[in-house]
Amino acid sequence: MGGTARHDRGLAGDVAATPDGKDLDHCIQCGMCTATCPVAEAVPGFSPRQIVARTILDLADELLASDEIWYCARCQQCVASCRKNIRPADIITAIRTEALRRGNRDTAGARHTMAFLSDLGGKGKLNEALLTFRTLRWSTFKMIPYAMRMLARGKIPPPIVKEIEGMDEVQALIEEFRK
Amino acid sequence: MSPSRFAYYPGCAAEATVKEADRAMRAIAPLLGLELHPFESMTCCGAGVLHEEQPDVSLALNARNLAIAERAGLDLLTLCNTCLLTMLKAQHELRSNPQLAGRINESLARFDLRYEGRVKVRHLLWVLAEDVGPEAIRALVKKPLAGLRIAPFYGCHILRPEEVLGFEDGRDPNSMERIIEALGAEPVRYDARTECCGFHVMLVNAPATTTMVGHCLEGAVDKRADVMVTPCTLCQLTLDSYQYRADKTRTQPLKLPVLHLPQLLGMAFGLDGKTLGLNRHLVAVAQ
Amino acid sequence: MSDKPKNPKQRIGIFICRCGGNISDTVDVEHLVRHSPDMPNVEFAMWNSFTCSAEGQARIKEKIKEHNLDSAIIGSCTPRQYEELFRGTVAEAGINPYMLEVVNLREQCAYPHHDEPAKATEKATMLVRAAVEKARRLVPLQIRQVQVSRDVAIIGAGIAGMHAAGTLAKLGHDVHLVERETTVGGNMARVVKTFPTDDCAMCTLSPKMDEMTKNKRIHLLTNSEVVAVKKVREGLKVTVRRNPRYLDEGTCTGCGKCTDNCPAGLYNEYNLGLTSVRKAIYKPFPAAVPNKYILTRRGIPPCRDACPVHQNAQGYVALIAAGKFREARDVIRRDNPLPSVCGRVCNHVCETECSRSADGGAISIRALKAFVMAHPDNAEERPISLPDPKPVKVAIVGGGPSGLACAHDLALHGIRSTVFEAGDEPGGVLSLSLPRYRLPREVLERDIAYIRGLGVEIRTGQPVDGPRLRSLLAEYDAVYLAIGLTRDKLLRLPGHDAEGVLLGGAFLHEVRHGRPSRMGNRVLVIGGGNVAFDVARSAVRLGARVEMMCLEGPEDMPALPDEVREGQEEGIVIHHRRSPQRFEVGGGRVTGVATLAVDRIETDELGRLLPVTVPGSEKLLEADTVVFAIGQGPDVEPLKEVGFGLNARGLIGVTDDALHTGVDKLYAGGDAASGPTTVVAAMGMGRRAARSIASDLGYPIADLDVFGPLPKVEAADAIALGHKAGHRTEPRMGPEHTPAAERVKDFAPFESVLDEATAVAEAARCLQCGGCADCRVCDSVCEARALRYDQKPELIELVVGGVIVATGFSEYDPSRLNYGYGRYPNVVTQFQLARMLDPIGPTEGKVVRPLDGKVARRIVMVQCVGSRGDAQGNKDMNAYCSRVCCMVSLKHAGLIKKSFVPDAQITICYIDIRAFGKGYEEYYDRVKTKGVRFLKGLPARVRQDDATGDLLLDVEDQHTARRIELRADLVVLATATEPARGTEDLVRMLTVSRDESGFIREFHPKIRPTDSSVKNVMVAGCSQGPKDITDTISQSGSAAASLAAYLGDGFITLNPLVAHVDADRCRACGRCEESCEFQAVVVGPNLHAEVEEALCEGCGKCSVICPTGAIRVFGAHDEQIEGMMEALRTHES
Amino acid sequence: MNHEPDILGFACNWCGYAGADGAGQAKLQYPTSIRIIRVMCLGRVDPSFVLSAFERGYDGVALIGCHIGDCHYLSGNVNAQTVVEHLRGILDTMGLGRERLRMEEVSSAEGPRFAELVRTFKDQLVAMGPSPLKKGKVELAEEGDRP
Repeated sequence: MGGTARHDRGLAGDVAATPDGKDLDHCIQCGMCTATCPVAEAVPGFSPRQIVARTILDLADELLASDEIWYCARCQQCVASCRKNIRPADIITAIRTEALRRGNRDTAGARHTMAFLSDLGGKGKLNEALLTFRTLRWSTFKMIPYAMRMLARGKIPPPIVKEIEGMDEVQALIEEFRK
Repeated sequence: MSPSRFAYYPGCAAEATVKEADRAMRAIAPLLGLELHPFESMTCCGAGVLHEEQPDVSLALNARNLAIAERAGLDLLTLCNTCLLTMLKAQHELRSNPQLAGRINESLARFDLRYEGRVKVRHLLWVLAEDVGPEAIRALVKKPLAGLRIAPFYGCHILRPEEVLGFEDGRDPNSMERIIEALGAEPVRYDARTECCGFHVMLVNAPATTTMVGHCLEGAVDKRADVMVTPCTLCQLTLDSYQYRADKTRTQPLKLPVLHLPQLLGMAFGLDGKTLGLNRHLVAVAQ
Repeated sequence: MSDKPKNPKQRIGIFICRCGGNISDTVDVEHLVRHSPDMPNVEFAMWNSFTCSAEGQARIKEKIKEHNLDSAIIGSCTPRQYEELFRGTVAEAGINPYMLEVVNLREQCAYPHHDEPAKATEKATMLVRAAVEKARRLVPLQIRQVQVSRDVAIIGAGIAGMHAAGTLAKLGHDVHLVERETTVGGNMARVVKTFPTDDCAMCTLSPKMDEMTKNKRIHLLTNSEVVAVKKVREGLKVTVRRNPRYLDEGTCTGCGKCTDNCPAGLYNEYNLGLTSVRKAIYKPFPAAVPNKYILTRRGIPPCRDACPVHQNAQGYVALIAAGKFREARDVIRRDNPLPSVCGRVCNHVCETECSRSADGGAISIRALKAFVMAHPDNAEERPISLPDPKPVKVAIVGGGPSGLACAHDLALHGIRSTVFEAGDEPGGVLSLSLPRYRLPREVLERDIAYIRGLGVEIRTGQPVDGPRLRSLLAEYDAVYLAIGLTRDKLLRLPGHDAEGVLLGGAFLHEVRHGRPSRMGNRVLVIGGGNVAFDVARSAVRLGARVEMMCLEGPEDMPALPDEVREGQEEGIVIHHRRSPQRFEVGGGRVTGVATLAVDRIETDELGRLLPVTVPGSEKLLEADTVVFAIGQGPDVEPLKEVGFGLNARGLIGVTDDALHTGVDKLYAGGDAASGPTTVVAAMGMGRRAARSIASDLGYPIADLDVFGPLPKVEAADAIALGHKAGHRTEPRMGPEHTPAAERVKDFAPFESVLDEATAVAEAARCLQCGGCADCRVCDSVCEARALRYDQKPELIELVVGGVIVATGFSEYDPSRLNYGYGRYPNVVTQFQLARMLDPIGPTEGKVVRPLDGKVARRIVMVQCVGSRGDAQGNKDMNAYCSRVCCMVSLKHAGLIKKSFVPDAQITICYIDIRAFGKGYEEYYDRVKTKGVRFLKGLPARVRQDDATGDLLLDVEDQHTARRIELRADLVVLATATEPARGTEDLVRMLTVSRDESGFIREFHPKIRPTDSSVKNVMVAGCSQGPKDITDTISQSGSAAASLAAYLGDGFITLNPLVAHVDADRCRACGRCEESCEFQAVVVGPNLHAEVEEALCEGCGKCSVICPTGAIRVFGAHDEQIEGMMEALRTHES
Repeated sequence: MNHEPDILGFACNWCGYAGADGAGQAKLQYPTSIRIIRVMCLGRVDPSFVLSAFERGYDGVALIGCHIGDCHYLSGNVNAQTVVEHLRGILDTMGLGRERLRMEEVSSAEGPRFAELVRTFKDQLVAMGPSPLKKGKVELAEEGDRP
């Protein structure tokens, strides 16, 4: 695994080659995605339009290592409002896939994503308790006031998750279909 | 009415952090004539996140879950918008990529499973609005919520993209309003009702989530809502648990209780707060 | 089919082109030339360097003569390039041009096979051989010419159509200019100014518009639509439907008095709504051409359609809104013989059907009528001049609504009648049975007086029995029997003869003179109809405690809802779904009724009700007085002897809609013939009787159905248009009612008459469903007497040599998007803004917020609305760029800054600014210097701040990569240009093809942009694709020129490669005729198919369908194709 | 074995034939197996042509015309479509295989599409092997002596 561009045009080619990113090149930079993006409203400088533009420009190094590609909340507002139907949120998903494939794993977002495979591979269910630690590592302590509140309402999920039935099936499928 | 039977897929959150949603659901199901069949063998749907790292694995695991429901001859009912969208997208992909679908079925065959696309993936809200219907709901009301101003919060993954969900107009939905009216309460109309709670960036960018939560709650509070209700367990988790953070950014406190849809029905059907887990909310629910 | 070569002596020459190596570098040309002579009939072969060059052709001609060849084969580039040229070449050498076969050695051999020369040469040989085999089976063809019409039709009289019309007229063609709208000018008449010069559009446009009526060669048809096109020898037969203006164009002087007096305000299409409305009779704008008015008739308003007397409610409601109460009264009188009465007691189906029912509540039509009739202005009746009396007289038996209506209508047409009323006062049921609180005596007397005023003689106290009726029949020319229902029904239940069991009708008669003697204090009324309520509510007013019982439930009881509600307000208790079983009697007087619950009601074949009761559900309802109000029947016993029939329901049988009875001269109507109905329905029958009698007597009266071909207006459409015209969903305003506690004290009417202010306001709520209110005020003010209300559409057939399609465009409807258009008044389109900028426009040149009329200072323009979307048609957007919107926004922004609101803050949100034309980039630059702000990035949605009416837009400014929120007074959408509505039908009729965006497909996008796929149909302006005025002018000029060029002097050279028929083989089965899309083949009188060469396109479908091989196509005979097939396969040797 | 199939193409003047020209102008290379007969419209293609083509030993026949809806003569290609469907049935019963008869929509702008279809059609016919009717046909008949 890991590595670099598989297509000419680099990142653009790689993203355009996936089902999620296939409509990348239709973008006309109208900016309606950013205009409707709730994260763009909350995080100055975050712009799906720009992420698409930088992908087309193959600015892979700065983009794939960045945190911002993980900021998309997948709320689908951009998908709903995209006049060219290129599904910006899905393109960002494709970029995330590509980031991981090329070995950019040292961002909270990357860790958060990778946690899912390990959880599903382990018990077949998400371990919400451990997800936080996996994602935030040491900075988890920032969450303590939050955790106390949750605790007060018995809302801290059990750190041990019961394994689902047929875990062997799940592991077999994962082995077979992982890339 | 003859009970309609479903493969019950509450979603990871309802099985852990927000158990109360699951409890409330199990409490109201018999009244609504819904028969719920949980499956110990179903995995987490991957929330679209697994898809980011391993698209094919995500597809395969969802195909497995769906096949399990198909084997039991049941449609699937969930309380989580993200589970809903993830599974519907999976069905979409399996339809549009027959080769991959074929490969997946080959391996599923080993566990004598087969996905044919017969199973319907449904959300509680859809079942209420479509199968049960506001009339039947009205008939079940014991304690009408008269005078209560309720802000419906739909959440993203039950509205968008319409090509995949296509239940109602993603820009101007009304299923929640119809149900709230059936319960004798007054639905509050506010812009943010179709916007994003920020759950999916909670861990990666907490400040963003805080702002988004604030934005959604303010919208409702400005329109003088007494309580907010959402069909999505993840939205509820976010809007309830991050409210105190959003509070800090405001002059006057929000203090807006956020209910799970099944809890709201339960209250109107006269079930007690304990059963509905109303005590498990961070923002206290005045009963 | 024989494939024998036509002529063994044939001498074929083969000429191969090297094409300067393009061919010879791949194909071994020498080899071809060397081996060609081996082929049958080939006399000579050679190669050329450039066959298309003059020199190359010269050599060909020379060799043809030298070897006296009679056929030629040229192997060169594709025949689609030079076939025509080469036909000329060989013709000059004396060979019939159709004895030529061109072999495609370049595009389909040398080019695509240059990697394998050997195989290419092999294939080339095959191709040449195939050409030889075809050439051997060719026949010389005659070139024929036909004469076509030099007239042309131009569809659409916008700037494109007008320019083409002017050009073709100058070139000496007669031009039929067909325009759907009422004026020429099209969309350009709306745009006020034009870029890049900011000229006044109207100033440049109106000279052209005037030319359309002044130029003798231009024949203008406005209000006209093409409904059919047929190919004919002379070209095309275009059928045009000319829709009525409802006035005579020749007579109308355009003075405008009609508009000034018209009461109906409608959506203003020309100004695209905004705050303006226009009248039903109108002229879109002052400079309209032709300078004629037009009456907008959308259809029959639901109110009038529903009314049994077809009362023109919209008409008088519109007049009330306009404060014209006398005219309103006249309109009412036109259809209604008893208007004052109807103002009080009508069951008003008009209100039930009113479009407003779904939009705030039905108009209070009945109350408005009562208001008009009671208005002081109308105390005096307008003297009416009656026609000369006709020498006939009619007797009318029964002075009720039906009889009076009949007398009224007869009188209006000069037929005298005498009404014989049994009761002691005229009015029948109106005076005898209707309680005074519903119909005050003076109201009834007013209508009676009016009818008497028409010369109708009404004799009261005149019961008519059999002998009397016979004498009437002898004495009068016709007798109308309208005796109504006077015999009360009662159920002969045990105890029915006890004291205190009364009959409804009789009860009501007595009530007129005070308390019925045998009435007690505890009254139970049996029945659920209106009469039952009259009884019950009268009894209440007489101080009794009143209950009612009926078989039906609340939802299905026959009485009007108002009656039920008011009755209950007055304290009447209603026992639903109970069936009386017997009377409890004590001391000879009734003490109550034993009842059973009703499970359901069945009806027998005569429609009689058969209640199914629930055993054991008995319940006693106590009462000292029980009144039957379960229906009444006609008192026909005394009349029977005259010999008319009775139907199964015991009613007078009429034999037809003309109300004949079968007895000579005797007609019957009203409730006596129809069974219990309503006052207005009975009047309707009376009016029908009048028409039937009059026409039988030889003085026919115009039919009641005044509508002609117009359809009924649908409520949804009426509401949509009404709101575009500024109507809002306002609540219904009705008359005041005296509180129940008060009104039960006496028989005084409890419904107030509307005060003037309320009446006018309520009338103003009317949506004017029908468009024209048919009040005929315009007719009364038109000195030229130009109006023709009975005008019908006429069909006009034009035979023309060609057509130019110039149907222009329609604006994209942005309400589909998330920009709040149609939801927030302050969101408008650029076209609407253009109207605002017009000094004579809806805002007289002020740029305002439609919401509150305040000047708009913060303006945001959004580009590409509906353009540049996903090609898959996603999000209801068009894939293409609409080309003009950038310039339009620039223009408007510049104009506003320059002259309208200099301090305005204008932001244009764009993706790319496309200023492509001559002087456009400079224009863009000028606008920027005026301080207009350009923001790269589009908003995704518009929200409204309800407090201020401001609009909020989130948008990313891409230059600073910042997301910002814009606040605006006015958001202006630059909407896409779409093919005009109806284009698809026209395209189908003309058989031209459309592109994926729905515009008309040009023959070739680069080199033949104004030709369509059909040779005598050209396309101009935006019907071909979005373009600005400049491009439209040049393109329509070009379209005119190519059509003129095609028509030339009217003689068209025909393509000889068309179908021909072998008469001996033809069995006249007609399959070819069916199969031909071009109506070119017909089975003629002499029983075989005949081909009209001028129409045949030579496609060959017919020859495939033909069962006998009789019809064949030159240049594609079976044996020619079989011959080639044989030559083109690999032959093992 | 690797035989050279004979493909007969009927191309309509307005789309199919123009498309073939386009392929040539773009110098796109495709096998020489295809031999095109130009007809004004596919509506002219008589079922008997197709049958006799196979009788003459062609391995495949292609009808190449306008996209449905774009027919220069409105409905010619629609007629052809029904004819082809009918014939493909017959080819199956004859044991030739319906795949040997194709109907393709190629607009005047779709040169590449044309080249592609020739290539794929040829490969397919190679894979199917020569038409059972191939042999038996003798040299081009001299005048009049063809049955």
